[in-house]
Amino acid sequence: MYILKRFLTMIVTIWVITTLTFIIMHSIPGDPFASDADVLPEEVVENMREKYNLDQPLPVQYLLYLKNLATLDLGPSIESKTRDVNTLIADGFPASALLGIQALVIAIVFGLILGIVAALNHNGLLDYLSMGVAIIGISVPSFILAPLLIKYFAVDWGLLPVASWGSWEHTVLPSVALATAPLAIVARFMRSSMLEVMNQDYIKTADAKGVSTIGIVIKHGIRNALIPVISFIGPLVAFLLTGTFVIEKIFAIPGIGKYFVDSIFNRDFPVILGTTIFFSAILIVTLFIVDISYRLVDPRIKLSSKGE
Amino acid sequence: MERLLEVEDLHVSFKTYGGEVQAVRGVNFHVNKGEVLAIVGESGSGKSVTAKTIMGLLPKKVSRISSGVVTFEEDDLLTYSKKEMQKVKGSKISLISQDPMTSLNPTMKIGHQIDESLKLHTDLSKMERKSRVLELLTLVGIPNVEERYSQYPHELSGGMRQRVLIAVALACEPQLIIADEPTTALDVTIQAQILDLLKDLQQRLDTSILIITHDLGVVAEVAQRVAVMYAGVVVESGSVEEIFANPNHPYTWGLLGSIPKQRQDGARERLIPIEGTPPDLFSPPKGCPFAARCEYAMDICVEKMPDSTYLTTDHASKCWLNDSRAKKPKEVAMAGRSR
Amino acid sequence: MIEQRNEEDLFHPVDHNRFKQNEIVRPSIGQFRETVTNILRNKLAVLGMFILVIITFFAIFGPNMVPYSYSDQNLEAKNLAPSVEHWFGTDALGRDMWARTWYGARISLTIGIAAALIDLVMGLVVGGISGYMAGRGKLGDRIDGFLMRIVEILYGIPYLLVVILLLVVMKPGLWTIILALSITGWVGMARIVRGQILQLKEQEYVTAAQKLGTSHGKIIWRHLFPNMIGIIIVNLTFTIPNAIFAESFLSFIGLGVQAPIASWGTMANDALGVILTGQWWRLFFPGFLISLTMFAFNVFGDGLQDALDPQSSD
Amino acid sequence: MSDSLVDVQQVKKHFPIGGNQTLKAVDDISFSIQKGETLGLVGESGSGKSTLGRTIVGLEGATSGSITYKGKDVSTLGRKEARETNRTMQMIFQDPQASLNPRMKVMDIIAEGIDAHGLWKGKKRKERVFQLLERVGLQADHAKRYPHEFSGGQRQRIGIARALAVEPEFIVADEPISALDVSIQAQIVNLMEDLRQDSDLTYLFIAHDLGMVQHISDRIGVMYLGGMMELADSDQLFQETLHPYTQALLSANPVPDPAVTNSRERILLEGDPPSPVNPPSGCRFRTRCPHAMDICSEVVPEWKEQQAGHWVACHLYNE
Amino acid sequence: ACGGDASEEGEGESEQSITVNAKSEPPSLDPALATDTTSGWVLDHLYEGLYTENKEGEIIKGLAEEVEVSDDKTTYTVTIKEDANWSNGDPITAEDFEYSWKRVLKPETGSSFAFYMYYIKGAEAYNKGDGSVEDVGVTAVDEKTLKFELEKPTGFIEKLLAFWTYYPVNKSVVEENEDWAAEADNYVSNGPYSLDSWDHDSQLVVKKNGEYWNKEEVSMEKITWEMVNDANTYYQMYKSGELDMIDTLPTDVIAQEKGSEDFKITPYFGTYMYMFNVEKEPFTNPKVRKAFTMAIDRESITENISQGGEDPAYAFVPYGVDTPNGDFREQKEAYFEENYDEAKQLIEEAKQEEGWDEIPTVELMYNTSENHKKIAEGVQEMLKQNLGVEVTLNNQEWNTYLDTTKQGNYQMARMGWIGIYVDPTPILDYYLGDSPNNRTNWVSEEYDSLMAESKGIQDPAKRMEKLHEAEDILMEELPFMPVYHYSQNYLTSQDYKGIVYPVNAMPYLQWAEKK
Ligand SMILES: Nc1ncnc2c1ncn2[C@@H]1O[C@H](COP(=O)(O)OP(=O)(O)OP(=O)(O)O)[C@@H](O)[C@H]1O
Ligand SMILES: Nc1ncnc2c1ncn2[C@@H]1O[C@H](COP(=O)(O)OP(=O)(O)OP(=O)(O)O)[C@@H](O)[C@H]1O
Ligand SMILES: [Mg+2]
Ligand SMILES: [Mg+2]
Repeated sequence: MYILKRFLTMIVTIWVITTLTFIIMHSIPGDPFASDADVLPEEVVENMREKYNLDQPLPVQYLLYLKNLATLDLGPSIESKTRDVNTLIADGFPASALLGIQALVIAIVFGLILGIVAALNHNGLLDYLSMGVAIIGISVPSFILAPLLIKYFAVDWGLLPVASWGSWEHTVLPSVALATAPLAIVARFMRSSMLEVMNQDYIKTADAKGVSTIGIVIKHGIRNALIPVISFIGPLVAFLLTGTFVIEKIFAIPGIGKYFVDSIFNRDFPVILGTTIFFSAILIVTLFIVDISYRLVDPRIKLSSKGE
Repeated sequence: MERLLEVEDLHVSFKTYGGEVQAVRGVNFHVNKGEVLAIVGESGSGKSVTAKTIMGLLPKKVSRISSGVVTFEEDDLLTYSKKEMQKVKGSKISLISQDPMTSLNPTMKIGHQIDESLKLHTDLSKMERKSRVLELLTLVGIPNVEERYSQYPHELSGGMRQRVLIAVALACEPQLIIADEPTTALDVTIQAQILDLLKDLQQRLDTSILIITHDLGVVAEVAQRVAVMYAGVVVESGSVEEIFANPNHPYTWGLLGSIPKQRQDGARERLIPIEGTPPDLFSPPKGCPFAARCEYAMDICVEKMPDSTYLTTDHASKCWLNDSRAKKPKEVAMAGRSR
Repeated sequence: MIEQRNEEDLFHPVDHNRFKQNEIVRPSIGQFRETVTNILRNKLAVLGMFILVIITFFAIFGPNMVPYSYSDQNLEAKNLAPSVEHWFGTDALGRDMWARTWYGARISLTIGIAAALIDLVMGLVVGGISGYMAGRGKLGDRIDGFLMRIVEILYGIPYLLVVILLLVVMKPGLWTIILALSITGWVGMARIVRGQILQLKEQEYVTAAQKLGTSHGKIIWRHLFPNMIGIIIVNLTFTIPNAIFAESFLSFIGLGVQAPIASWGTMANDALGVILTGQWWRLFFPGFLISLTMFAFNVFGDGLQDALDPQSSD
Repeated sequence: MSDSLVDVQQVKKHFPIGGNQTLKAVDDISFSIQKGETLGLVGESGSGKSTLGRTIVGLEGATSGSITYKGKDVSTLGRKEARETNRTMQMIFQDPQASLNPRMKVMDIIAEGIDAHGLWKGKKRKERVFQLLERVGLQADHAKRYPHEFSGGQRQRIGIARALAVEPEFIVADEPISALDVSIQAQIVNLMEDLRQDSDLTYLFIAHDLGMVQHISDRIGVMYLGGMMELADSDQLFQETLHPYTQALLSANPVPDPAVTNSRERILLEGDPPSPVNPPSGCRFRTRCPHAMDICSEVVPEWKEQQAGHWVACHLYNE
Repeated sequence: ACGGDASEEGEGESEQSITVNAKSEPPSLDPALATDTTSGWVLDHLYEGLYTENKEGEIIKGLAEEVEVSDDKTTYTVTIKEDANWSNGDPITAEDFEYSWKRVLKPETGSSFAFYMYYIKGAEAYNKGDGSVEDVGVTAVDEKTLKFELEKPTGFIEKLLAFWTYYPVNKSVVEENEDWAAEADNYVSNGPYSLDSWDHDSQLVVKKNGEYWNKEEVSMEKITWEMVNDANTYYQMYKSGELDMIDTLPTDVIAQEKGSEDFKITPYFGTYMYMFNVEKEPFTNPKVRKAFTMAIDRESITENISQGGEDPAYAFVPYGVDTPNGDFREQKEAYFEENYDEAKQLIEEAKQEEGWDEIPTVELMYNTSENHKKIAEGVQEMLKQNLGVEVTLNNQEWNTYLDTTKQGNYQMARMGWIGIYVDPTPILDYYLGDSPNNRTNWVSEEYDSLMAESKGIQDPAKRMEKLHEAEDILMEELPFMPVYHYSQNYLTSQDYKGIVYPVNAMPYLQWAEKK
């Protein structure tokens, strides 16, 4: 019952997002054929419009879209004349998701370690070191970091391929570039909440049991310090899984990240809506999982007054 | 009798924003093997700090142990490395700490919190450990152990949390249990059960117990010896019988005098607390800290801290009244008790 | 030390009035002053503040310290390495990087700080209410649900689309950028704050405060926020560089400050090619200053966290 | 019952615990507290004393039943009234450590209620806090410190001062003195006594120390496994103990005299306390009762006034 | 000099293969639907039309064996080569052509480039929904004979027949599977190459087509198109040997690559310009337009800012159009010279004429790109220095920008125009009064009629004359100012020779050879 209710809410939320996106999309200037229309006679453009239902009044277009959406058909792409939106996403999602997952694993594992080490060395050398890493990770954005990685690891030292897709080696640099900023953020969050947690009485209890510092951190510290990290990772999962424009562009990765941006610049309406819906669905599900995991992490947390 | 733990001249202070708090100012006492020593005393007199110091649990950044020796099995615990200390903690010495709610990890099932010590210090298998945990829970009087095993601390009542902490401490059958107010949150039947349990451990395994409590009933029930603390110092110590029958220090008189008397016939008597407040530990007086509240204080008390006087081999007290030059406190003592 | 002989005289009952006067009154210091002194005692925090002051100083006076303006071009002197003439070198149009960098600092710092304020206000309010209301009766659940759905919607609608819409209805410029940043900039903070509040509000001291009649707002403000100050500070320190780079993206759409004025973000963005050609100064100076600002805020934030934590003095 | 300040009618508090089960922490309890009275509450640890107290002051919503305060059902009060009622009913929490915000100074902790209700401002507020501190045996100087810088007993006293600060009329004191040394206990108990006399305060006093409870209470209630077993005038309860559970409880009371300790006889209760999730049928105490009869497992004993002012729920007295 | 060891793919030394960069996924490999140069590049290697281009850039017969033209130059009868087959072995028939062309024109197909077929009789009416398919003048006479009629004689029809919209598709394959062009599996082509594999958004491989009638001429066995969009990245890939040829280098590296043997610049048939809105002050006054045009230093812009080897532009039509009398542009290179004093003079005159105290403020718009921005900044500074006019800049994202300029909400705006084939007509058509591209509000009846006249002239020399006349008018009125003619730059590994770089298309690779 609860799950069903949540599910319905999700559908409604996605519908709101779709509707708002639809409205905004049609209120900005430019249309999919604008750049071509320079050379095209009006009638040709009309043919095209008809093909994509763009000749209909907006409410009709909207209803037609919702009708297709109900069957999970996201419609044709205007830009890619031969692949429809479902295919675009199906083709690109695996690459984006693979990179996203790798980056997530790197970010979470190393971020947590870095944060914990820093907290345990509060105001010590390792703390400063980890802060340095974090600062570089956050203030050097991926569009600068990625070319640097390419220059050194691929061109100068020849360790890895520059770009493109295919083998495992191709995923290394983009995953690292993608992971750096979240890694730094996870580390900083972890450090901060770990410092808080390590002051608590139950840490002393564990200490009194003779648990080693590492044991205390792993068994008692991490879980209690995890909430901010989880809050942060939730949306991040959605963003990383659905690809990142900058990274995919720089490393020539056949993911779906670029469609989020290109579709808008091209006014490719079906792709705009399709990617938005796809992303929102993933996002809403991850945020739901985040809410559930709050409870799993800290059983005291009550999310609704029903007690569950 | 073999000495298991001896604390000598312990000084502990805390840095705070307003200055340095001298929480423990030269504490001396010892615990023999198989003996129960009760520490009683003023709230804030440094009992918990002393306990934490023995366990090495003081907050490192703000506290300072300026001097003292804590001998356990002939070694000074204060010189132990972190690693060495970890071996001792939980297995040879364990602590039941004072705040039951905050001392349990809110995100860990209580069964696992008890299990943790076993996992660390014994080679029992998973199944054996679980049955041992259930046994411990039963032992401390928690019913429905199977259900409770996988509950979280916030789902337990205050007394149950307290008992979980006791179970944690008992898990590895340590040689020394430091119990910081273990029964304050318990009803008297459970309290009796816990006290029986402690006594049983003491007799069966020759466990020594350092129990900190306010409940003089509990002291009477379990302890062989008592140390009375005031403002960071042990002012009087001795066997239970001696202390209850022959209290020497005016503070001890005050304590004993504050207990409500069994009411006779509905007449509600006022309790008799000790007047005044304990000294400010930022700048403790150079003389006897109790002087300001002591009815029998003399000028010397303000000037100089008295040394211990041994009334019997085992009964020591720090009070100028015991000095031959002071007015004999015989009737004074009576006055203290009967007022 | 009192000599033995004198001691004899001291065995007389003491006059209890003697103790009355002895009450020592330590100077009472206000909470604010205490925090300030705590911060000042924290070397890192002071270092952070010092760096920020220096950067601000140069942002104000830097552009006027050289005889070139940020827009003066000299195509003959393009891409020069740093020298006595041009302290930070010149860019591809032969403009003085020193003047440009410090002029850009004004924009980037303004935007960074504005974004942080938005984050703080919106994030704390929305996250605070949402987290606090969750589980507080039917109405509470509704409020939490409603706010979180808004957050989801803001995450879900493509930001780029919204920004293009803004481009149509607003004139480009600083205020437009700040508006653009405030549309969604705070949602991350709100989620983080909510998560923390969900955890913290189950503490007994919150119950106690409620019992005392403290208003919900005050509970959030005085009990919950102070106990998550570390996380809030950390999150703020990310907001600043994010906003600085977001501004360069907005400039790309056409919302940003107009050329030839350049912010740090746009300068770094435009100078990417130098990774291939080695005119490092074009990327290094804006990039380094972003990092340095970030460093200063982080160090300051850490110091602040320490200073505000009563359990970790020094 | 004209003078009753708090009237508790058939109150239940059940906690949902996983798997569609509920834990019956408080199960159908009725009693009332007179104005100016101190009602002691004792009972087995986990029997629901804290939960009952928290439910009465409104920290937990009752699952069913009604609580009437000054003749009005608290659940039907308007906003303003509810707020005022809220202030006049205060709680001293069982766990001093957890109930103090680690980031607030003692001054602000104690003044919290004062601020919330705008009772005093500026210098007056400060003085009030100092005065409260002194009343609970602390020093004005302590106002500047943070909770973690105190000992357990000192923290407990801060909690007491905080509750007193808003000038309540009714206080649920959940083990307010167990963490204090006997001398301070005496001081606090005297303080509570004085307040009762001066300002007509009413207490629900939860404690384990029977000596203290007897000393301070006019009447005492005894709880077992979520239910009220016996309620009587405090001297009467000690002298004419009716319920077998109460008898066992009283016999376990330690006496602060090593000479007595070893000579006294205790009634040992057999077996484990049952689970509050599935309490025994009939009388909830029957599984451990030395006098259990057949009827005990079938019929829930009626809660009735056995003698004037002496209530008990036991089949032994049902003829 | 650098690059060139693509050996990591483990291919045999001798294999004739080349890896180049398409930059992005070709939006469509269906000749009827493709509208962009990326798709065109691949299609040009996969297909051949009736006509085709040779190494020298001349239009020669492709699939056509024989072409018969009626006297009125409107009816063409084409015999298709006997040995011309599809890559799946089917013969290429006249019916395929008829089917393909009518498919392009069919309104439901939604082909954007259908208008390139409007020269065929009845095509426009059919495509616009006013006529029927039966009236379209294309018929398959027999299996190998195709007949088509034109609306009117068209001078450059052979060029058009070589263009991808006129490529045939395999009727049976297309009818069988609507999505035939979406994946490599079902794809059938008729040119030098057949599609081997296609990883969308990543890589596209073509292999030599064994069924191609002219396969002996094809030396390159395999072409791989990577799809790397980021200029810095593909440059790096070239440097590390992952790509053998790249075009459009990052501006920053051009200076350092200029000396290299790998570097090559070819002219590109287009012009970079700033449009003036002649209905917005101050550009209502022709003198102001002229003054602005004269006040910027085009040499300096191409040398120092764009740096891609572009030609400064003093006229509209770019270099590269062959006429009977040589290059169209070289016949008349410059319509004005840069003269700052004269420009200032003109401004003064304009002020007087219009009664302005100061020149109204001018905002220069450009669509966002690093290069446009730099040039705009340069122009801004030059106008300030040379003309004393303060100009502010404003940039917008491309689609918004198109809309804004279309609405005429601008004073001065950047634009670039590339001829779809090498002829002055597609360039000059830009400023026709009814051209959707003409956003300047400048309309000249004279210009329009000259352009219309030119289209009917069969004699090339005379036609060019008319076009020159038209350009004269345009450059006199100056509704825009030219900045430079585009160029295309390449880095090509020294391992390859025989790559052909046409003027307005991407390089032809089939004749390339690897050393
Ligand atoms: N972290 C600290 N910072 C500053 N002062 C502290 C700190 N911990 C304890 N103190 C002070 O040290 C003194 C002794 O505290 P301790 O906890 O040992 O008292 P206690 O004897 O256990 O009292 P209680 O019976 O009330 O628990 C107290 O005055 C307390 O204020
Ligand atoms: N939040 C909760 N969730 C589930 N069960 C709870 C919760 N709070 C209390 N309980 C259960 O309710 C019962 C009564 O608890 P309560 O705290 O009222 O006991 P108590 O009488 O105050 O005991 P003590 O004297 O030990 O404090 C216990 O069984 C406890 O486990
Ligand atoms: Mg203590
Ligand atoms: Mg309780």
